Amino acid sequence: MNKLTELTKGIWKENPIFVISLGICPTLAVTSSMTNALGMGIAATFVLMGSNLFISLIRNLVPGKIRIPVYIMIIATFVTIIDKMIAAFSPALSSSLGIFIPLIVVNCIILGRAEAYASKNGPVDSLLDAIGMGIGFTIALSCLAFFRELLGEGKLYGFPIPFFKADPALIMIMAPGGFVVFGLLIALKRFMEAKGATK
Amino acid sequence: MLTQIVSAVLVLGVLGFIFGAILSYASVKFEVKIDPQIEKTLELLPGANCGGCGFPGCAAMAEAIVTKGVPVSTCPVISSLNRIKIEELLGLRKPGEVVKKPVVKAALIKCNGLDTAEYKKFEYMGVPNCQAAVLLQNGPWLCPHRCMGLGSCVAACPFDAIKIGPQHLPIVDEDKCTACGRCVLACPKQIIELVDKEKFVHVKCNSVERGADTRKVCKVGCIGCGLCVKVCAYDAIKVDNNLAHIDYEKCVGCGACVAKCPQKTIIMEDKPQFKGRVALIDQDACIGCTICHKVCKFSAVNGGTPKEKHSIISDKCVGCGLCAEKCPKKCISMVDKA
Amino acid sequence: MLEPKSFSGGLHPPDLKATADKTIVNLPIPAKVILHVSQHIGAPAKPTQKITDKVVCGQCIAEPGGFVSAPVHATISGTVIGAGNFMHPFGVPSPAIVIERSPDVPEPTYTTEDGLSLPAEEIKKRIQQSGVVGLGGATFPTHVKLSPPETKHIDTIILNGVECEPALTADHRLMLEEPDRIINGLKLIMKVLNSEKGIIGIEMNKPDAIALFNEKFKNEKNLSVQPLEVKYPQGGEKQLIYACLGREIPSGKLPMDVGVVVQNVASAAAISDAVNLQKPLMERVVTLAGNCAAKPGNYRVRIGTPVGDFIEMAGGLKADIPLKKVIMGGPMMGFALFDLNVPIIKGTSGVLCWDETQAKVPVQTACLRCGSCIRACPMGLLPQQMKQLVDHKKWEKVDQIGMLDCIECGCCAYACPAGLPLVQTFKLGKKNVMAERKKSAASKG
Amino acid sequence: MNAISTATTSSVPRLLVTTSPHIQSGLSASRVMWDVNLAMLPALVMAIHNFGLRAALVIGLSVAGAVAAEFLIQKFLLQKPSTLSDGSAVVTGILLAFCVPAALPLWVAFVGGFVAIALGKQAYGGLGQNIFNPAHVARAVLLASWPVYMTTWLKPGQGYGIADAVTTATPLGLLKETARDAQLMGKITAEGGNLISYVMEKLQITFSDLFLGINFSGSLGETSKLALIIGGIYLLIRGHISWHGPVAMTATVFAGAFIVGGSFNYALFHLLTGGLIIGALFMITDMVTSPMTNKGHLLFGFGCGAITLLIRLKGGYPEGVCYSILIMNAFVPLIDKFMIPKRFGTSSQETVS
Amino acid sequence: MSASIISIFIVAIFIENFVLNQILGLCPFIGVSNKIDSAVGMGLAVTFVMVMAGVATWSIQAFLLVPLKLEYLQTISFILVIASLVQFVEMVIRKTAPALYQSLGVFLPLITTNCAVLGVALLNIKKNYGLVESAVNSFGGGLGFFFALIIMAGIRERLDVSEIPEAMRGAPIAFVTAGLLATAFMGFSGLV
Amino acid sequence: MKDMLHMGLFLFVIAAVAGVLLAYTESVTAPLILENRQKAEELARREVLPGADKFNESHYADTAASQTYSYSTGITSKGEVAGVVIKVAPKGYAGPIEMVVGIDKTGKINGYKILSQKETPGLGTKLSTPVFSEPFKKLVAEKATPVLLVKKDGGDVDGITAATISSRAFCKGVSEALDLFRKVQPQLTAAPQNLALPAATADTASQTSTTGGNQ
Repeated sequence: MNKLTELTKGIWKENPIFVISLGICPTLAVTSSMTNALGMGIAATFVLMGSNLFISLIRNLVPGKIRIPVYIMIIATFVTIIDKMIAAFSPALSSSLGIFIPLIVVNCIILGRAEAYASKNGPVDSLLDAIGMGIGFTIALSCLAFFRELLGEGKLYGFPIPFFKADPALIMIMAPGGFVVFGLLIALKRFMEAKGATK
Repeated sequence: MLTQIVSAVLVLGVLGFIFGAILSYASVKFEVKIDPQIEKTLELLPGANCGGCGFPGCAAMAEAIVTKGVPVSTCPVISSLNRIKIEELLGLRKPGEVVKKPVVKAALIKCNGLDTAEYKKFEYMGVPNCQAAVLLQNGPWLCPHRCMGLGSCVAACPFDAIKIGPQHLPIVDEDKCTACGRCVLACPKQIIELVDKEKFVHVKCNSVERGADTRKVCKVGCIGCGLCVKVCAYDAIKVDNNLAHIDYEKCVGCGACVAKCPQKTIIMEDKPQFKGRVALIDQDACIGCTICHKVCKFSAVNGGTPKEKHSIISDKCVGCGLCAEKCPKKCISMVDKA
Repeated sequence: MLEPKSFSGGLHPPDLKATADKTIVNLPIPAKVILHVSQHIGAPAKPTQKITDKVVCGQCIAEPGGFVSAPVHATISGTVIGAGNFMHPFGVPSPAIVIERSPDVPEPTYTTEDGLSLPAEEIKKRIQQSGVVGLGGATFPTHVKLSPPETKHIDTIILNGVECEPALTADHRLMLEEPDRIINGLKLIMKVLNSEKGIIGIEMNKPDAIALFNEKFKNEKNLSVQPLEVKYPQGGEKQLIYACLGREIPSGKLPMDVGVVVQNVASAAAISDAVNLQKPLMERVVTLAGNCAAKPGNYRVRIGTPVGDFIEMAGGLKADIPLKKVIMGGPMMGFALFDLNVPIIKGTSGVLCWDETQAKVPVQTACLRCGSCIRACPMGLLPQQMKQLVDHKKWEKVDQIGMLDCIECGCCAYACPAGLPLVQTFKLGKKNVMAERKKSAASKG
Repeated sequence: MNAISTATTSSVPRLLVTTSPHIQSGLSASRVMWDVNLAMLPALVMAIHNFGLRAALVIGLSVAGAVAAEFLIQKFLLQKPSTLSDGSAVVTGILLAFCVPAALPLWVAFVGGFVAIALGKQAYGGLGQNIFNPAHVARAVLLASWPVYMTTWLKPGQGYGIADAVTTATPLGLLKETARDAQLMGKITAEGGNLISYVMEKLQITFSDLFLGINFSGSLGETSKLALIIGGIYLLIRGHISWHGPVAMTATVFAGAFIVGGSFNYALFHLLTGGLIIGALFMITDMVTSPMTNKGHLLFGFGCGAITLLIRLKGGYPEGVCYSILIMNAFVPLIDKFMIPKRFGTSSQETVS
Repeated sequence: MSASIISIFIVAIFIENFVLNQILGLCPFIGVSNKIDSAVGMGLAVTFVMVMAGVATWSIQAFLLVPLKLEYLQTISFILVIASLVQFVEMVIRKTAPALYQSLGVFLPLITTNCAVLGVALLNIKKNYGLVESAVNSFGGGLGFFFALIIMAGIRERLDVSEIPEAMRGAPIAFVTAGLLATAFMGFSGLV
Repeated sequence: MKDMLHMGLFLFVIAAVAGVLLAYTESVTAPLILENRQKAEELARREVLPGADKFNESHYADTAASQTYSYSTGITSKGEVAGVVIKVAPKGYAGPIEMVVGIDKTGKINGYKILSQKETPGLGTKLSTPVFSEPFKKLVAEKATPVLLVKKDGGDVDGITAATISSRAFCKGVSEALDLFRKVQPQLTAAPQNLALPAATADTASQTSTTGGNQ
């Protein structure tokens, strides 16, 4: 039960993006298509898992003052690994995600989880936490990408969707669309929660 | 392959070493002392930043506690456990020392005013804020002490514990109330007071006008008649400046005053229909010890002779419960009047 | 004639001065007066009478409660029938003495002497004893204004004959009918303060008063009339001084800090009586106006007369038009009454009896950020921002942008197309800012 | 007698008690807004005159979108009383329609109106709260979303049918294209002509055409300068706008164009083309999204003019009024913070102690 | 050369504005834009760190990684440099200029995880900029961030006292505003 | 001091471990990434010059402008020159549009492919969609020497609506490629075999051709 909550809390209750508002940079930049969002989500999940696991393993050895540099280095290692892997095995994804893969390094979620969770909990819990957060992150990204790709290109995962494909609103796949959709999504979540609370 | 690994290891390692060294050097060279006690204190404070202490937030409060010796109890919200922890941390208390159970307080609205046009000066249409309403002809109510009912206390409450009820009177959710005192400060009529959460008999009025004046502007205001004082067996009520005050240290909540109050100003919480209580003696168990007869301050117990079973003169009984408390056989019970 | 002068900001609401040609009528002595011990700014006076005491007209019935305070005098002869809390025109029950008239007691008589020949100290003492306060509405005790610290020399006295409030004409009539009392009062003040210059500021919409005083001042070297642009709040102390002399009172300072004392013309007339006749302040001129008043005009009435009685004596209300709103003072800064049993007090310059159409309340909508309030503000403040900050309880910020400089003149609210209650908000804001200042001063000290 | 008197006896009806001042100028938000609507009428008539029924439909749908958004959001999402009657949604709808081409598909016009109110206004809490001019927000969104529709310009005077309608270039569009084409420019200068006369010759228009708004294409409401100026003068007389912003903006563009282009014609061309006049008279004077003080308006107008000219001369778009106003809208809070009137009693010279 | 440097500068500020066009550095953009004062502090701090980081990482790349063919260590070494740099600067400021630290230094820890800083470093390399160009691009990027932050702070100070619908208050309206701001900044596209 | 050393060492260890991991990853992925890139380029060339079987990197030194251009020559399976593939990067609306143009030995445009661009999504980006490419293909197929200008400017190319600048940039790029082709045309016909010979490029050429052949 407890382990399960470790896993699921990141998906809704503590969703890193919608609730804790962490890691929004890659969220907005890469969510112009579902494919990118999924790719980014998986990449981030991988890094999150690796770093959380590793950090929770060495958490008692790290001197406090250089804690952050050490964490960052660990994260950067995993990021570079995933970056190279994507470039090697999925060049198309690599070119569309561009510098946002290396930028996972500074994604607040990853450092945040390392600092807030992995550095205080055992490896198993940390791994579960990472998976949960990663899934939550991916879901949030996909949510955004769903609206942006559908409205902005009339497609989902690159497949044209009838009706929407006729005259898509291009602004949705540009930067402004990302901001606005994200803002409205958070508002929607809050609105629904408020509605639920009053009922 | 091998050279690559070696050079990678070397470069990164050296970079890491250099930065580690520089940083640790810098951390020694440029160290700025922060009192760890402040941080620990801050962790133990509630962190609600309600401002009830008068400082701008918990961090400032923590600093004030450590550096200026402000008493921890200045925080109105802190749990007693954490208070003790902080005091122990700062060496103000020896670990393990026993403390008296602190009084847990909640806000009490000292007004029971009715919401009828007849007690209004005019219909208020201005800024929906109690303080602002007071600025316009001292507010829309004839009684100068009537709750404005515009909810400045609601707005001030950081814990969402106050709501405006149906009669334009605030209702306090005692579970949520932390007695931070924000509402007390926000009320322009000073009708909110922090009182012991566990007490449930209250004077719901704050009018110090003379009885005749109060009666003209309010049906349920305290007129300072003093009936409650007379009926209280515990000496817990005083009338001061035309207004009854309950001494919560002494009040046992028997409800005698509630039953007696002609204006229905004194109320029993959660029992709007409360009409007072009366003692009931279990005739089978009574041994006629006369103790109840002796303690009754209202001569409401029959039977002064030993061995004679006692009975209650219900007209005289105010329901204070002294007899029930003193009865050695525990054969007196208090029952609500119908 | 001099060119009219003015200040920046402000606006010109409709004049509504229908009673400008109505000569002052002396009303009969009322049957009852309610005399509040607090009819001035400062400490309330201390009542010296109790129920059943007999008092005569002009007798002091409440002594000053401090230096910044003024005595209160019986305005009719009779018996004290009430002492305790009575409804003040401000809506707060507060201590007052009620006198019922004994018709058989004759009115006192006064002997005239030349006040100007008295020493300054004596003049000041007589002013203080007579309970004169600023009759323009601010009700600041006059003797306090006449006692600046020794380091401050007052070179100019300005008499405020502006009467910029719409609908009010009491000062206008007083200037036309009793200019000599006013001029004498001015000279007395100048003597007390040893001032070189005396100016009467009059708005251009009272050309007859300007002409009259010009005529009177023909042979006076150091007295002059300053015509002023017709603009509200031309009669605000700061605006008046700026318009007349170009001197700007720094934020948080007083007129005496720029070497000026301002007095209302009615106060000047009262000073003249107080010094020359030793007659306490017992009556004043009140404008009665509004659609509901049967006989609008200017009436001299005993202070303490209940408003309802005053209206009755002055011709009563029109029977066919229902009364909707009664305002004590002018439409811009006066306050609405809910109860006509409250008395006329020393600062009451007008009573407006309005019907439904006049008392229309503007519909409140959202702020459009049109900037009308900013353009209208005579103090150069930012009412729109101030309102937002007060609404969100940002006391420190609102203090920074000058909350306490607000003079509550009402220009912003008058101009506001959204009908926002700006003045009330600012009153609230000022109160909180002052409390906040006190708090921070306490925590620092 | 000795009591707090209860005046509210049965004989006297309860008196109205409100705070001072007791009189008000009589101006109200809805009166301002409907006046603005009235002021746009001449331009609206010109739009229909130029582009026929099509223009009326675009305007109608845009207004419908705006009104629908206002109504639906207030009713269902915010659950606040509706403020439709204040006319502000209609203003936004018409203004938006005024800066889109006549050939715009009607559903895009509707979406535009909806976006203007939903995103530009109600998201911020409705009238008076928004940062950006809602009409321009919608226009920028439409331009980014459906650039083809937003840049297909009908030749005026063709009636409703758009299937076979003739499209043409706007004067500014042609100016930009020409100016970017180095070869063509070389040719023009070699032939001794200048850019403006080339453009005007090619479109067969004169300055008076530009002023009156006939014979050339452009957004619905911005062709006729005369009609706009009539509306602007009306607003000025009614006191709803001040001259500061419009004058600052047009003067900046005119002077800037004069300096850059070096000729009066060039400057006049910039003044009379595109959305400059409608922007200066109806957009930057929008109370909600412009600074509050006259000083602020001057700066605001200057900024709008300067950015407009920058975009027209150097940017990718032929027209920059919409973007310049949006960008300056973002600066309004900062302008409001610093361009404030002098507070009475704070001048340094009067510190008599 | 100089023309292209100016164009790099202008592009970095207006057209490829880190926040509004590249969607980088959003955490501090949303987090520290509540008040104009702190926005100025943060903006200056970011600009300062960006230039330092741009130069430092370029040097690492040019003098260390490329000669040793270790380009794949880019990410890790860059972030290491930036993190250490930021921490070092923070310590120095805290000790030597406490007043500056109060207004500016407190934002420094936030910058470590500001992706705009790492972003500018990576982009400098990706675009094959030289040292001067990198410095200019970093400076421009920092200034662009600074402007966006200040504009946003001004707007948010106003929003703070507006009647924003409950659900939109805080982050949502900030994002919508950022979106509209980005839309407005699209007007600058094609400027150079 | 000891503290310092300790921290430095700790970072060193972490960095070293990271270094090992990364070096290993790099050694595994680097060839793959390189191959991907080459494959992509090869694919593009093949697409724009379908007749060619393998490609040689060639250079042309323009003595007049003292500049050297590079291009690749496509060789058919028979060893003849099929044409050239020229990479150009005209300045578009928001930056350079990188594209390759395939020209057969007669100077006819065979095809083009956009490699990277920053044009406005939905507008300039249409250059790489059939909306633009199909009419263009048809044009070059039907007309021997089309005027490479947008119709608006009096040319034959159907520009993209509302993206005149991108369309113009495209035309400019193709013209540039043709210009270069005319300059190198003599080289091609003069000594087709020589071109295949240069040792430096032969290696990669054969490599790519084999991978191509495997497909």
